[in-house]
Amino acid sequence: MSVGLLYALAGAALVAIGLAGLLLLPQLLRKILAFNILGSGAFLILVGLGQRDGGIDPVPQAMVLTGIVVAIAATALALALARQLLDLSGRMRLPEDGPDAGAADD
Amino acid sequence: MSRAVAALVVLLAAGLAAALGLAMLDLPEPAVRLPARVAAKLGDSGVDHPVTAVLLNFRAYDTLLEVAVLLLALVGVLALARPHAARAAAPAHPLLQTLARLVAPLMVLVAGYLLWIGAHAPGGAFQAGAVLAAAGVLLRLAGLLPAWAQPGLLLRGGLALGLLVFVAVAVAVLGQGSLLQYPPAAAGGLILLIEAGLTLSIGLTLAGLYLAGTEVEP
Amino acid sequence: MTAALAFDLLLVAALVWSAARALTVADVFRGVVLFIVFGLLMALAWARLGAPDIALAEAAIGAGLTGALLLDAVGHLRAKREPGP
Amino acid sequence: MTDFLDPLPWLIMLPLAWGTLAFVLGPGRGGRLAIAAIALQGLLVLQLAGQLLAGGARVHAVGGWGAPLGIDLLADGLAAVMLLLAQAVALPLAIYARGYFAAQPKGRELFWPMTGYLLAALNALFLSADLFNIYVTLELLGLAAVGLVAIAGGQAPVTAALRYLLATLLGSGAWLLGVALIYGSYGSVSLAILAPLVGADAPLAATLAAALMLAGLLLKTALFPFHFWLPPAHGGAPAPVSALLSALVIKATFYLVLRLWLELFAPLTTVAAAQLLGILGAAAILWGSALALAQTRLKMLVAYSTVAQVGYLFLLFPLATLVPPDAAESAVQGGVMQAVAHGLAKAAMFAAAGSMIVATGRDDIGRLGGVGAHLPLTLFSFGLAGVTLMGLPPSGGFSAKWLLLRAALETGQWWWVAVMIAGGLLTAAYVFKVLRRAFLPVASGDRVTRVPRTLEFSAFALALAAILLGLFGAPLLALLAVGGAA
Repeated sequence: MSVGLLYALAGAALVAIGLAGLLLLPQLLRKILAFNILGSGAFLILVGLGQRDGGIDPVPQAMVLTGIVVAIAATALALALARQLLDLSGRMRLPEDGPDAGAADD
Repeated sequence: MSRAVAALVVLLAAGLAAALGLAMLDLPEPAVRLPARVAAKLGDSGVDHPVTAVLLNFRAYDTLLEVAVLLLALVGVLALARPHAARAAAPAHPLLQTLARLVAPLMVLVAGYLLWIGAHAPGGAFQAGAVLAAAGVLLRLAGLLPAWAQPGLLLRGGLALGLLVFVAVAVAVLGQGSLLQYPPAAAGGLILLIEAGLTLSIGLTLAGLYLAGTEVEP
Repeated sequence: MTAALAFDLLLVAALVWSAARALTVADVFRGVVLFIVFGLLMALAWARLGAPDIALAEAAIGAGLTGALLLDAVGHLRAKREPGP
Repeated sequence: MTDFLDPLPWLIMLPLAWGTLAFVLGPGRGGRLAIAAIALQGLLVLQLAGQLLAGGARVHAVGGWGAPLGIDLLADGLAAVMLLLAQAVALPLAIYARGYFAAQPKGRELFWPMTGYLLAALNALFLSADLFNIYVTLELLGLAAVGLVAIAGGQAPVTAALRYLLATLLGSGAWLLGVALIYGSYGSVSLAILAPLVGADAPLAATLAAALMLAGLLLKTALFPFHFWLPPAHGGAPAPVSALLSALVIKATFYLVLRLWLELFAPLTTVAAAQLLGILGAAAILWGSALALAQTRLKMLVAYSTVAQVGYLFLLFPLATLVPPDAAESAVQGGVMQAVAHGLAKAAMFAAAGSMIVATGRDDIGRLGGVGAHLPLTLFSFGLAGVTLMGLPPSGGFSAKWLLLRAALETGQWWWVAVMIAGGLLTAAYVFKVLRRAFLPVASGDRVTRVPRTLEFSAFALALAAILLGLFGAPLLALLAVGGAA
């Protein structure tokens, strides 16, 4: 197995961890961590698969550099929103009930 | 969330991982080989580091949009930052202040080096900008820099400079070709110009994400 | 088994472990610290994949700046004293 | 093509530039600049449409490299129709927004930069022929939309924005994963390079990629049951933002579903998958309409109406997949027509709802009394938009549903007809619920104030356009036929 493929497989595991965390954890900071882990997994797959024959491929590497900057942009916005919610509601988590639940009133 | 739903989600995630793994172990030979094409055109790109060539020439359009994403995130963070008066810098340990005073100028030098070396070796505007931003965060932690929720005109100009230079170069070459099609002779210079603007703006923006975001306390 | 392969296997295991622990450890602060560790391990992984550009960016942005933002948010959260994961 | 005034790159660079300049100008500034620039973008799209009708689809190789090394922009009929819709909705809404934020200043500070980036992302997405580049446009679009939802502050909008952000990030994550698998399988992310490579014998990675990308897009398009994030986000944002989001942002991801389904992943599509999309669409129509009818807040009603109308878009898949070409063509035309008609009508409806809320000072359907007497043009616009959503002749909504109906009958899938009729009746019920209240006299203790004329006229222009679309839809369908799958 090449180094690239090994890290791509690790990326698959990270994607699964991130996905489960994003869907299951109620705390917003954890959700943000989970999103970053999911993203890192996808980046590993992108570069790892591209380099599975052992060579170096600058194209997915450049894409991941782009992706890292996009990820911090999203993270910063998410954190700013989460802090705002904390200041307004005293909690850093989303209300449990789905929006359809309170559809009739409010 | 109920236990059954949680179990279902875990199952879904595990299933995805398994499917990804299976798919990866059964891949065909790729029909297209981009590394060879990058190597073939590297001489025309204006730089000799392949990743920089992809980032600022072959796929420079991605990078342009990405810079917009970064600035947009700061705009979003600023929209959320309450216009409290900038919090007075918290008193920091004098040792930290001395350290910050010593290290910050050094970091600016490192950023300059990374920017310059990016044409030939690992490095470039994003890494250089990140180091600049780190200097800003350090100064902030040392209490030497105020938080800012409402940047003034000069600062807004600095934040926007990188993207504006990038867009200007992108459309300036439209007369002789496509968007972002640098004339081969000028490619190296144009890329350096764009990267210089980007380093400043990325440094300010990344620092701003921290400085504007960390200022909510009344 | 070569030393390089052993190192890669160890690094992969550490990556997966730190990611999982960052999400499951009881205290949010420790979760963030583990995430920063994860970011630094990612930087190592990029170096192993022959991607020094990404390694630099990951260390500076992925672990460094994201970490600073997260730690600041945890501080803010603690100031409001919300318990729990 | 060495034409300095080639519309393709300018359609993306202009909004990027004016969005950034609006930021530099400072909080609340840049409205007039935006309106002028969007008008210019509209002219560019018209020029592009003319070029396409005369000379067929066009490619612009960014950087001059060409795929697969570089990134290509592709303008075909489908892209041009979506571009046309985006500028046609954005221009009246920009005029509306200036008036709206003058009356309701909350959230005006950074509206223009974010709107600039939103439009740049839309235009870039419609023109992109590169899967990774589309990922970047999706992120630009998603963050701009989320930022706009949160722009006015307050607990409910911030909560809605966070929910929306997490959903849209998960959606782009799935897309990125798909891109990684595609690159691993074929070594390229260019649509033009990939199209001949993806066949019925595609590896598991490609099939998985298709499924992931589709799932991510459905989440972003808020197709039932992924609609949970939409009503609070679209219902809680300032009215011009709601209008932009409902009219355009969800259409962008629908556009990608359509493109992938008809082009790149066409060899992988199955009747079962198409039927599933149709069933989800049908569920969206019934569930969204029923919940719209149950709302007490006007903007939430309009938001749930969007959930329902998204459903109609997805009826095209069972009607266009593995059926005779005539029926497929009719179905795709119907779906695209629905996207355009709903875009115009929903923008009009949110704009009109915003005016009513400004005038009555509250977002409450029960307290709309007096709106009919004081804001007749606004209420008329709301009603006209309702006519389009119901699918009554001669509106664009009627043309869309007629085309879908024809495809359903030609392929013997009569059950979709039943869904469409039921949806139309429910739509009529919730539109009349609003109209009936608005025609009542002002309740004692309430008062209805005037709103700026620009608010009334911009909503009316949008509603009128949705009607005229039904009368003059033929040129649009001719444009749609240029060089594409439809």
